[in-house]
Amino acid sequence: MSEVILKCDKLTMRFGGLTAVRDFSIEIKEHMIFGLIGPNGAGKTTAFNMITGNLTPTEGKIHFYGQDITGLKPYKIVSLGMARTFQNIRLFSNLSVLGNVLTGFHHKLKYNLIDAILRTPRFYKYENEMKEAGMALLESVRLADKADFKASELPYGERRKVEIARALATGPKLLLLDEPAAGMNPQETLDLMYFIREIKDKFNLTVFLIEHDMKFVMNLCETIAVLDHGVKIAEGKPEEIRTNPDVIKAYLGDINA
Amino acid sequence: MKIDRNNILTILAILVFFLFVWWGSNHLTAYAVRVWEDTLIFLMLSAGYNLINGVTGQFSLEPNGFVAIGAYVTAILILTPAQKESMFIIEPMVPWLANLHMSFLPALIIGGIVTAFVGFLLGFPVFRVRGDYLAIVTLGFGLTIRVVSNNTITITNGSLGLKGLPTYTNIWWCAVWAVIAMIVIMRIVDSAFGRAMKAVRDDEDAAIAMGINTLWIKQIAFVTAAFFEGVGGGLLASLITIISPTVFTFFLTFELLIIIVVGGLGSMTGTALATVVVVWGSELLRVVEQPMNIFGLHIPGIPGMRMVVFSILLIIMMIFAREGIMGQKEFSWDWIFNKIKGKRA
Amino acid sequence: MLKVKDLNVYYGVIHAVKGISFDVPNGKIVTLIGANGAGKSSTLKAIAGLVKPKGSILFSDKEIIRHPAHEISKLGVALVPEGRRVFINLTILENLRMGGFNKKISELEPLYEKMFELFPILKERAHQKAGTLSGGEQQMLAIARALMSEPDLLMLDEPSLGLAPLIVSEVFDILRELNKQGRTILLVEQNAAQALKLADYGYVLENGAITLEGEAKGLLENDEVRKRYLGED
Amino acid sequence: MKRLLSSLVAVAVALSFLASASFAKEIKVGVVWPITGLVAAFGQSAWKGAQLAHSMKPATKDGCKIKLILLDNKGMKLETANAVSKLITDNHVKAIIGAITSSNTMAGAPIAEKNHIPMITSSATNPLVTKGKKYISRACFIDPFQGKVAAKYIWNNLHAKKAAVMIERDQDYSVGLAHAFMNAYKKLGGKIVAVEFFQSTDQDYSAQISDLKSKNPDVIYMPSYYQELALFSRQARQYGLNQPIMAGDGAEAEALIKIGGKAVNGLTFTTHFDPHAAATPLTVTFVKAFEKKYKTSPDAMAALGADAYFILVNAINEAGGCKATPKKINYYVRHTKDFKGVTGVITINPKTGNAIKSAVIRKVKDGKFVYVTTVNP
Amino acid sequence: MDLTIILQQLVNGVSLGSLYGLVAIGYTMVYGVIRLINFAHGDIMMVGMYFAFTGIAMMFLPWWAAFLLSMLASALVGVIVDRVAYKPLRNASRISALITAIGVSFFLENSFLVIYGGVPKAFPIPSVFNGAINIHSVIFPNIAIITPIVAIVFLLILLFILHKTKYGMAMRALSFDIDTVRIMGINVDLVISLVFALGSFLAALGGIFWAMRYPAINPLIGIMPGLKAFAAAVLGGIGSVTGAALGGFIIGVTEILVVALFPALAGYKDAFAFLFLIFVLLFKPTGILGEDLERGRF
Repeated sequence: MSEVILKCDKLTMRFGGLTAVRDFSIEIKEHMIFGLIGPNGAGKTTAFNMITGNLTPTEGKIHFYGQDITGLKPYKIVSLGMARTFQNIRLFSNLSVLGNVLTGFHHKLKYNLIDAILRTPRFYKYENEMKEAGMALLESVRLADKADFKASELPYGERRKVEIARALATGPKLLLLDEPAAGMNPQETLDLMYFIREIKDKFNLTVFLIEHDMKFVMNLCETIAVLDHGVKIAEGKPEEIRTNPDVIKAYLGDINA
Repeated sequence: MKIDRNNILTILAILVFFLFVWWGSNHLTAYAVRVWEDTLIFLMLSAGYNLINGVTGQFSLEPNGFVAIGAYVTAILILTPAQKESMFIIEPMVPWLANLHMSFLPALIIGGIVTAFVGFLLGFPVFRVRGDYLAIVTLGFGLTIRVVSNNTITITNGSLGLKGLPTYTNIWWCAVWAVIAMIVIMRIVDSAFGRAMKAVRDDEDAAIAMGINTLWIKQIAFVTAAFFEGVGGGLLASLITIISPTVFTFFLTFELLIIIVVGGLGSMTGTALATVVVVWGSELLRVVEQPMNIFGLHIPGIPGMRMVVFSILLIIMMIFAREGIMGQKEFSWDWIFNKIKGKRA
Repeated sequence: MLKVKDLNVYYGVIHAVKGISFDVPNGKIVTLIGANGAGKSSTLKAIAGLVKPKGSILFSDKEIIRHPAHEISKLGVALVPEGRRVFINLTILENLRMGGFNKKISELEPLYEKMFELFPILKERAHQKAGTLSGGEQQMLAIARALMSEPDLLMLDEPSLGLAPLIVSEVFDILRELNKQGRTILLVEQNAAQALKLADYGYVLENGAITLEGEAKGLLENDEVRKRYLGED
Repeated sequence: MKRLLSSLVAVAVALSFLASASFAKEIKVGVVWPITGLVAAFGQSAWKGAQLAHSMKPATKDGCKIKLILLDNKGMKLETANAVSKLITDNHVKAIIGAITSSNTMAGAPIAEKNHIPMITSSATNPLVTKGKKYISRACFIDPFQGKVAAKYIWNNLHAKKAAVMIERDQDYSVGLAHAFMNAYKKLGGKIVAVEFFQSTDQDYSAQISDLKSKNPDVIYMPSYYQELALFSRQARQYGLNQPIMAGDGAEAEALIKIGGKAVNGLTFTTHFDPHAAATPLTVTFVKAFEKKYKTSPDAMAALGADAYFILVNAINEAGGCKATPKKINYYVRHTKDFKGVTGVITINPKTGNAIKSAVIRKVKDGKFVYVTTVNP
Repeated sequence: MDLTIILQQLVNGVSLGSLYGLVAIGYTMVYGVIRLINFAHGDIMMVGMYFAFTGIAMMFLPWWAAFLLSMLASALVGVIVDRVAYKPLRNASRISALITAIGVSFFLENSFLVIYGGVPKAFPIPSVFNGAINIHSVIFPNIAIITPIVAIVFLLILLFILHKTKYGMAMRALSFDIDTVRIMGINVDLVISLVFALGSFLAALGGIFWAMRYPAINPLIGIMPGLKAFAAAVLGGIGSVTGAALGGFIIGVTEILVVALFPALAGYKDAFAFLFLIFVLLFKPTGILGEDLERGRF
């Protein structure tokens, strides 16, 4: 039914003598929510950084919509339609909420430096267009009333939403979320779950996320992969993962303990 | 440009400023005019410097190098071939430069463009490092420019320097260029490019993740700064009429650094205020070196005390008031009107 | 053992902890639970002396508020910081030595033995750099390091953070064991279920204030807690 | 912050009023010298000389008090220009003494020239300083003269046919003087067998020394400052390079002997005066007073600083004391004739503003500077 | 260029390099614990020179006593500088701290200018360090041979302190995390003071030997060697003491050898350290022995 949009083929990342990720292969199909779980230090974020171009894999290939993106600069990968958030929410703390979102439009900016300096009609036209689009985006994530707030003034949960909105502004087809529920209480986590589902439909997205919170992943993701010591030890539907003996041994333990 | 309240007010403010310049050039003492000339040139230099250091958050220490390049290029272009011939006593100047001669405005602009180009080339290696490393590498660049100007004798006349430059620079040249620099830089800051620069400052990795080509953004800031620092160098050269490798030392960079910190990193209007405070302040501090009588107590002048006091004031300021005058805030018409209406800024 | 009264922590204009009061009785495990940003970590840092709070903190009936952190440590309060913060550039043995910084040389040897007994994994790798340990092992080391000063009160900041569920239970087992040996523990956790199962008494923090407190068993049954912190409907 | 600054400014302004309040009948003379910065040593020395000269002659004949206002230029060009400007328009000085180095003087000169304020420099020896200027004069000789004196001395007295030159590449003083010397020496028929470069604060000269050894000159001319001269001499002797060394006025400092020790024995240099080979009666009284006040002999900078002052006071005298206008003062500065100053008999060329005066050759002998000869222009 | 000259130059380079190394150690240690480029460190060199000068030339102390006292007094100056100027800025942004450091540097330079005057002082060289020895017609100045030996001895002492004493261990731990060291019951301010004391002590030692190579001291003399020593510290990998020493040796030796082998480039000598540094940073941004102090960006 749907096309494979991200394909990782035997990705390996070594830092000096340390192998952080070994032979990591996955395929993500359009419109799915894919989860990657594993303890701290298992190599989840490293895998993420390879896909987004922050790290170049020592070995292996990454294909995005069939195009080889291995080793491309991160900002180029963004313009191809891939956006990410960070584990510890990295907003531009001195920009307003709207300003944060507007940075997401930068890679498709339609005026140049001369327009900005001379304040040409083109500058005003596109600057206004961007602001309207930014407001519309904030509207759709119900943050429009906070548009003028400094990002650092918002509470934690809303900052996470702003970060996601900012990523959406880049116009992604694939959204990568690095531990979106970290630091949230169960209530907020639940809200976030609905939120992710909502934007996925609204913006026609494919979502790839890393998470710790088992309940969150199990409820949200259609497919889950488990990483342990840099190696993928399992992949499958939530119920398969829950009962997979390897996963239980290496990661979950007795989940009801 | 759109005709709205803010733009009209800005134009009015600029007119008032030029009115002040006109009044000053006729009524102020030559010394005061002189210090205002310094102030305006320094405003241009520090506005550019703040763009790269404050707005884009790339802590660099290169301006003395850029100013030197601009000064040399402008000086070479405005000196007559005859002057150059009499000056280059060690080795003659390379012929294609020796015969080049032009008027001040094109010389300044070429000075700015050459500096901008050097900045552009320099940007590629230096922006591969961040933070303190960037500071030290750019500091090395300023030093390297001095060493190079000492050694490329057929271009710079080595340690003898270039002397007897025509004095074109006056308060009008300084004022017009300072206004141009402020307008250009503030417009860049208040555009998508400025937002991207601030994004790079706040979190470079996140900016990359937003699809921003951060090297490019840093280059825009760096090259713009270099252009204005080059032009400022040209203005300085014609103001002091003599340049040599020792003119543009690290102390110049340090003074600019103080200005942008006093004004508030990232705030252009703060920079403008701070330039006035620092340039005039350091002139006023001359007092501490004069012998003086306070309530009958005679204090002999202690040579060198000015710099001691200056450095102590700086340390005290960094400890107690390090946000500077404006912080990261910017003076703006909206801010004033909101203030009047009592709205949230 | 520890009596906190009307504790306030400010970061600039942000009021992170708003006048909370709680007790940690001798030999008990007390837990503070709450969401990110509720002020749990700030409370621990205030007790340890890493931030400058207002209010009163009595430790063994001695006022320790505004004491420098190293003085508080010498009085017998040890903190296992959030994210473990083991010295990755030092060996495991050196990490332990840092924990027992104010001990005499002669006192150290038996303490090392004790730690190796408690955490056998550390003994095997005593001379390796701590950076080579896995997350769970680093957590063990961080606890061992804190124990090296033989503290009367052991405080832990989110010991389960980022660990595999398997390792989390291991860590909590160790805490239970330590408590059995008589150690007083103040535990800050987001993992409310685990923490309440372990603790004797619990406090729920929300936006810098205590909204609920009670016997841990009682809190586990509390509807509000179940809904908000255990994620059960 | 803002309050701190504004109160600071207020205090500064109040103090400056206190400082500049004046009641007596006086004429103001500005002094712009480097008191801090890289060349502070010279400025401080010259200031000592000028202060002493002032105490010896604090007023003109008609009782008009001379008031010296010293501004520090930090050895920087921009600061020099500002200071000159401030002296002229804020302090209303009638004449200016300054600045030590040629390049700094040249940065201040256009402003004095524009405002028709006479400026007399004590020690800027570069020919360009006064070139084309009507209000700039100097109390010292110029580089080509000094270079010529050295060349003549080497050619006539040392009978050296082959000379090597050591140039301090980053000092315009050294580069300028070296070229003046080479031109004069070649004209006399001498041969330059080697030109070696080095830099200020270089610690090691072994590469240059080995090259000089292979070129085997009769004499080494090294127009540099005393630190480098002393260090070079030591290493040259250590490595067995024993040719005589000739230097310029930068050599003259006690530190040359302290650092150089035995190695600088025999080092010969051209300079402005010798405190113990009295050129004029003023030399004797000045040196005596200087030694009494500062417990050390005056160096050339101090003597020249004093001379600049004396020449100026003399001109003010002629120009009518307190009634003197800058224009008149300048006229008499430029028409200084056979003035018996500290450093010798000085005549200023009315057209160029350059001093015509004799140079002195001194050398180091047994750890002391001794007089060799005087060379008249 | 014959072999004896190369050998001579090599000894010279090693001697110069060991001075850079001594000064670089202070930069690297301070940077390691509080992430501050201590711009005033080069000026501590100058302070050391003037103290030693005062001891010998004005108080007529025996040279070894003057040297030792100078190093101790300079260590004290380093500690005071930290307590007064840097400590209040521990939690401030890096740029504030750096500007303060530049301010301290200007303060030291100008107050010594006011106290001692700008006229360079002739540094009295004790006779032990004077003279030269002649081995097979190759001449080695005594100072060029003594300097590296002294430098290595002090480096070994420092390494012993860092690796075998508990305060040394605390210093290494500090470079990782300040707050965690605090909760170990360690008086962090005391440890940082110790770092400044050690660094300043070595800088003064470097300064004294520098003054014996170039015995005309002025208040601005510390700037250039200070900058190069910092370049050496970065080159060796900031945070690493052995790296700093190694970086110093490399910069000193290449500086001298390049001048000796390519005299045409001699004029570019002062820029060389920085060009070298840029080159290294481009290919190994953490320096030769450095670890990535910014680790954990993602």
